[in-house]
Amino acid sequence: SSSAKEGEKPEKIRLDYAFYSPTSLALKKFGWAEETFKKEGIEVEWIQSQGSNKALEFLNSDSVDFGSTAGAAALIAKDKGAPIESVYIYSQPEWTALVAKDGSPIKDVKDLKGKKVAATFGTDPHIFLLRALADAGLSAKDVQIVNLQHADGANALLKGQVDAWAGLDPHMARTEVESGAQYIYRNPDFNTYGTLNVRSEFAKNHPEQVEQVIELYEKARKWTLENPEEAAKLLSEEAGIKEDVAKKQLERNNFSEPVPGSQHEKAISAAGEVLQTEEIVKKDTDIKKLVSELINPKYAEKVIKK
Amino acid sequence: MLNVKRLKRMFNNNQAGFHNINFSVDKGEIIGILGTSGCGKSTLLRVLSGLDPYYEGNISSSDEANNGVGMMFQEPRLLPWLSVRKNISFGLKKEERTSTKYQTYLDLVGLTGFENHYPKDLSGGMAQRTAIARALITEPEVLLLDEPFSALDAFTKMQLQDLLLSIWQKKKTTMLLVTHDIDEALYLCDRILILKGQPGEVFAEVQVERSKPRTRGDAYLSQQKAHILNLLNVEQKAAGELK
Amino acid sequence: MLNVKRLKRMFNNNQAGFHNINFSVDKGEIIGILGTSGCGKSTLLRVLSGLDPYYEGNISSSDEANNGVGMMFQEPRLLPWLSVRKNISFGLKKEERTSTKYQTYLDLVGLTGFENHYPKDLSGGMAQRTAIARALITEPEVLLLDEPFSALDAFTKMQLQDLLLSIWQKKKTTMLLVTHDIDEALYLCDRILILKGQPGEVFAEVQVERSKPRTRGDAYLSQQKAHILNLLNVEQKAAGELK
Amino acid sequence: MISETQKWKVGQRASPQKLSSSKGLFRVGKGFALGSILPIILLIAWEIAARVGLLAPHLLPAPSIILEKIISMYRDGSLFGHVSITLTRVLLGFAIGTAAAVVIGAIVGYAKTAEQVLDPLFQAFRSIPSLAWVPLFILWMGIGEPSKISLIAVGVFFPVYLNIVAGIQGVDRKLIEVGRIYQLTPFQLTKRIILPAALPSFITGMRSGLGLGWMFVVAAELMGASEGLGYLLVVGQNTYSPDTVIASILLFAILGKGTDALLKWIEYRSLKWQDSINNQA
Amino acid sequence: MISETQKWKVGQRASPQKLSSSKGLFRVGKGFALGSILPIILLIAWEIAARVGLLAPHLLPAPSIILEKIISMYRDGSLFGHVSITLTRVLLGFAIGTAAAVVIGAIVGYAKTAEQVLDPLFQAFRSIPSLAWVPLFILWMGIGEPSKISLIAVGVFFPVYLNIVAGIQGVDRKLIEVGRIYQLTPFQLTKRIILPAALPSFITGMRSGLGLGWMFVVAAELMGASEGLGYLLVVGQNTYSPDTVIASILLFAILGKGTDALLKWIEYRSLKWQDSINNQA
Ligand SMILES: Nc1ncnc2c1ncn2[C@@H]1O[C@H](COP(=O)(O)OP(=O)(O)OP(=O)(O)O)[C@@H](O)[C@H]1O
Ligand SMILES: Nc1ncnc2c1ncn2[C@@H]1O[C@H](COP(=O)(O)OP(=O)(O)OP(=O)(O)O)[C@@H](O)[C@H]1O
Ligand SMILES: [Mg+2]
Ligand SMILES: [Mg+2]
Repeated sequence: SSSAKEGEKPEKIRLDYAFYSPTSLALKKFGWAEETFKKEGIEVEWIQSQGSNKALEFLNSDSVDFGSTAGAAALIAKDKGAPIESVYIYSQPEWTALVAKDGSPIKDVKDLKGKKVAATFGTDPHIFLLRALADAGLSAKDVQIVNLQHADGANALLKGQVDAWAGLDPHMARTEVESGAQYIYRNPDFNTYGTLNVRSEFAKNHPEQVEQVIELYEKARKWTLENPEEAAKLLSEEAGIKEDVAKKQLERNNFSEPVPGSQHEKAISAAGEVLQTEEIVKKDTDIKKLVSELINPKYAEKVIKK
Repeated sequence: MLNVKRLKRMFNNNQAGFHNINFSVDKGEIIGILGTSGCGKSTLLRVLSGLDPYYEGNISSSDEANNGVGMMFQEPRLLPWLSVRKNISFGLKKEERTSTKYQTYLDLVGLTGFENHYPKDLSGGMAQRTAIARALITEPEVLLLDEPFSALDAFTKMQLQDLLLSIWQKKKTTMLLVTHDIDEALYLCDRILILKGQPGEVFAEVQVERSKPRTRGDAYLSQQKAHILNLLNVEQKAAGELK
Repeated sequence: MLNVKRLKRMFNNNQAGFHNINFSVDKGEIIGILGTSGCGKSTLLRVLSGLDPYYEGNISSSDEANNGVGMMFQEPRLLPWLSVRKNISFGLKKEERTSTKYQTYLDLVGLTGFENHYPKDLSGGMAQRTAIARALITEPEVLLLDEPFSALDAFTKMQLQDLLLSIWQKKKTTMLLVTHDIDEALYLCDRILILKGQPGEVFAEVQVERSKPRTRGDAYLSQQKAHILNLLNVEQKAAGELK
Repeated sequence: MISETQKWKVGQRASPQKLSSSKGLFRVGKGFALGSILPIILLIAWEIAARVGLLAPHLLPAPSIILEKIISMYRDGSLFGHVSITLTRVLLGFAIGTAAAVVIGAIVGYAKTAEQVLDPLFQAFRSIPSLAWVPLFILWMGIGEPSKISLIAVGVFFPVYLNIVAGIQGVDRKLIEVGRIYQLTPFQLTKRIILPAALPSFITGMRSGLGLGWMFVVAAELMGASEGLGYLLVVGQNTYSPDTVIASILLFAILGKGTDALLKWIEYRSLKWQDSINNQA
Repeated sequence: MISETQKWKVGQRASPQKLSSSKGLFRVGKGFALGSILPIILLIAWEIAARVGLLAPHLLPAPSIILEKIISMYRDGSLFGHVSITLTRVLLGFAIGTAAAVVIGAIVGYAKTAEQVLDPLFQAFRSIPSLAWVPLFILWMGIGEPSKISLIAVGVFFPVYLNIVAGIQGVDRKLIEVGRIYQLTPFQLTKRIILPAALPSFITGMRSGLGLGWMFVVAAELMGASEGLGYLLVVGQNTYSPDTVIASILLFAILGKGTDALLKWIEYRSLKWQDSINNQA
């Protein structure tokens, strides 16, 4: 499949789907991809990604052709040499925020000074925390960041093991709905978008198919926008979460800007700078250049203008 | 001292073991047990020692054996992770175990110099002698011995038979001695039970009316030997020759 | 057939084992090996069988033993996970192992009916007899026997000695027989090597000039027995008594 | 304390014990009942704690809720899918891992040089965590079934290997010599003496390995699975549904116990010859 | 094939072997050299493959790059921190897990009823993956050191327990009877006969358990660690730094091998009495 030469059709296209990308769920559910590609004699394979890290692992090892990740995750991987490009924005999610327990004295980012905050290193919530701290004039050294997996972070917060948590949906939506956790700080702009990435080799060999996939994603995006109720139901069924949680999660997704553009570049660059100070992105990396290498709006522009 | 009535212990559908065993033992007596291979001698000792509780019948004993019952198994059963010294001292109290009490018995069984060997580096006879020393060192009031000298050469065997006798003279230890060596039984025992059959039964009891220590090869003993060989079903011819 | 020169195998700093052993064995001869406990008899058999390659000196043999060398160890060494039947058949070729060839030898050693027992359920003598059957069933041309009858009663022992003789008469098997029973050595062997000391050496060689089968307790044999007891250092007194 | 049966005194000797004739099914039933006591007590305590409110339901839901979850999975048919695919993966991985461990373990246990060359490497690999293998396996074998099963096989391999080598090296020299006398080839010797003698250790290794197989399944199903108990566990954690997480843990425990019981039964059957306390007449 | 030494024919008998006097250090050196062959070959092959471009550096960097990474960690002092904290956790967890396994294993192995009551539960727990324990341990014990060490202890417990129970149940009845004759109490019997006899199996269990301890450390360090090899591995995976990931895997392998070598040495020392092929004069 992937070894097919330039210009030739691939035998098979491998797409990922993920609970954090509702459009991918719709696309998979309705079988539009199969429909489109069957006509051309191309097989479609769906593989589930449990998180950005898994999607990137699959992309890296040539196990999928398209993978859905957070923008910052793709940037970190690109910095380490992953041969990928982001060709489409599946949503601007507000999937992360700073959360404290119900009734906690912490009301503001400034109150976090000297406190324990749970976050998963290298992920969007972690970046969000760092940017929120910087915004409030604090640095990572002013708080104690406890590295916990997303679900464990939620538990640790509720058990009072940590004072605050850089949360992620759907955990965050659920803690909000079920145990009345409070938000300390929200800022959709500090989230780094959900990007659809393609392996550079695949894009180079099969530009047409990349466009076709983007077209399909567009179709799914429109359906999601038009049918929010059904989309929530779909998410709740697929991921096995409650419908009100799913609804909350969907509400926080902005599906309006699918073509990678300057606002995306800016958000991802800002994340990159924070990551660089934390030495997660190499010190000598030119962030601007890296971001422009990563983000390739060419295909989406062509499809969506059309 | 010990009274056994209608004792029975059988294995696989009563095809092996022993049954209908009755005898009694007085304090200080040495009882020999002779019998064909597989007739239940070792099993009998296991039942008497309390290791095998699945018997039927009655065992009553009138005297308490304070130092418990000493037993020497048919195999040496040395603990492979202990040196000869520690194997010999095994049954002693904690304090004595580190003392040099073992030395006396080590010398008596002729293993001087081998105290630090592990069982795997011993010859068959040496292992058996270690087991003898282990059984004797606790000075039990009752000794159950299962073919204790079977792996020893004639010379060593006689020495250890005399060792046993000298211990008996000092302590009046009650002993039950299973053996295949008729000479040995006649030299050591006051009474000899002869078992036979599968399952085994007491087939005859031979009294040895000579006070100990006896002279080996005494005419009376030779006569008894012929009698026993006879009882054991050894053909007349062979018995005659052996006398 | 076999020639042994200056054979030596020593353990822990030459304190145990044997050295300076010279002898030769002709085809069809039965050689007895007598000696005090721990003088190296078992080790000698191990070296001759090829199990112990750490010897010094020279072993040369002129004839090839096609069926290999049969060995019976001092302990039964039954494989605990095999029944008596499978233990007996162990040395046979694959095809024969499932045949009923074992039955003959099972009967010969008197274990009829016990073919399905596991070794843990056998008495000491029964285990030894199983081992004898296992050694004999392959009909080797050379048999090394290490105290093969030590755990057997007088009657069974005589039967099995005669079994060994009948096999020898049929096949002229060459045998090396380690034993502690002087009567047994005199009844079966053409020549008896007497080992002594620690480390052991050949101390004497006794020729038994009577053709087999012999009569047990024959005057000549009794005389030889006295001689051997003498050599073995058993005090005059005991030797006299035993005669 | 002096054991009663050891004294030769009237009345102190334990009266003779009859061999109970009611063995078989009754004893199995009794064992099963005894074995269920503790789990049942734990479940009841847990249920009560949850009902009373000692345990927050969003952290540790009551067993009844877990059971509901499992039943609902059974109803919609997904339970069978998860269980069967995971069971298949574990069993395949177990078979492959055990087979490899037997062959390599026999060689390493028997040949000193092989041990010196191979063993250090295996011992080093043995402590690499399952999660660390995941990216390597994806790299080498992709994300299909083969890489999942291989990863499980790796987990199974090490304990089986370790136990088989130890078992072989602990085989009584006396028994090996019996084989040498009968001129067995190294292969025959291994098959007819060494492996049977090492069997107890081998079976323990298999049981240990099976346990690890169940553990490695989670890592294996991180490699692009969309069904299976490990997948369920991870999805439950990712979607923050403790009932799914605990249901999958419970299923792991039940399946693990079930497969282990099978091995234990085989152990019992094939070690009847052992002269041990368990095999008394 | 008939073994040469078995034939009685001139020239076919193996000539006598001298006991090599140059034992000790020389032999250890030789063993070490042999054991290094395979790892060195693998490293060289890997380096070449990376240099030639067979392996993409963002997936599997060359060993030299990993080495550089480790050296740089050594230079900035973080290496010592990671290694020492993880080593401490593993050793503490190992000690606790082993101690618990010895006590419980001895009881379960010896008393039939205890086995029937306790064993099924343990066997069920045994197959619960390390990752599944994480949320439960956070719930019970928080995210401090105690919960990390306990989790490691759980991992160590099961193989040690399994092996000790199997070892005890396989002890030769003949030896136990020797203890019974000397009227040992159950405790003395366990201490003086059963445990020494089960020692080979016990040590194998410890080695297996130590391996699991190293594996469980990753799960343990998911519980809010900020240092340690498991932390390094997970952070490396989250930040897509294959050099960090592989450096931590390498360190796992080296430390795992090192601690195992220690146990192997203890095994060798304490099993000298075994009459096995390895202990030939
Ligand atoms: N592997 C070994 N390591 C050290 N010493 C050993 C070893 N094997 C045997 N020995 C020693 O060699 C000597 C001879 O042993 P061997 O078994 O040959 O005696 P034996 O003549 O057969 O005695 P027995 O009649 O008691 O069986 C003994 O002192 C024994 O301790
Ligand atoms: N645990 C057991 N299960 C089944 N049968 C057994 C068991 N123990 C002993 N037997 C059988 O009981 C019989 C008597 O055995 P025992 O060991 O008492 O014989 P013995 O008189 O000591 O014989 P030997 O002189 O050969 O040692 C034998 O036939 C044996 O097979
Ligand atoms: Mg007996
Ligand atoms: Mg010997």
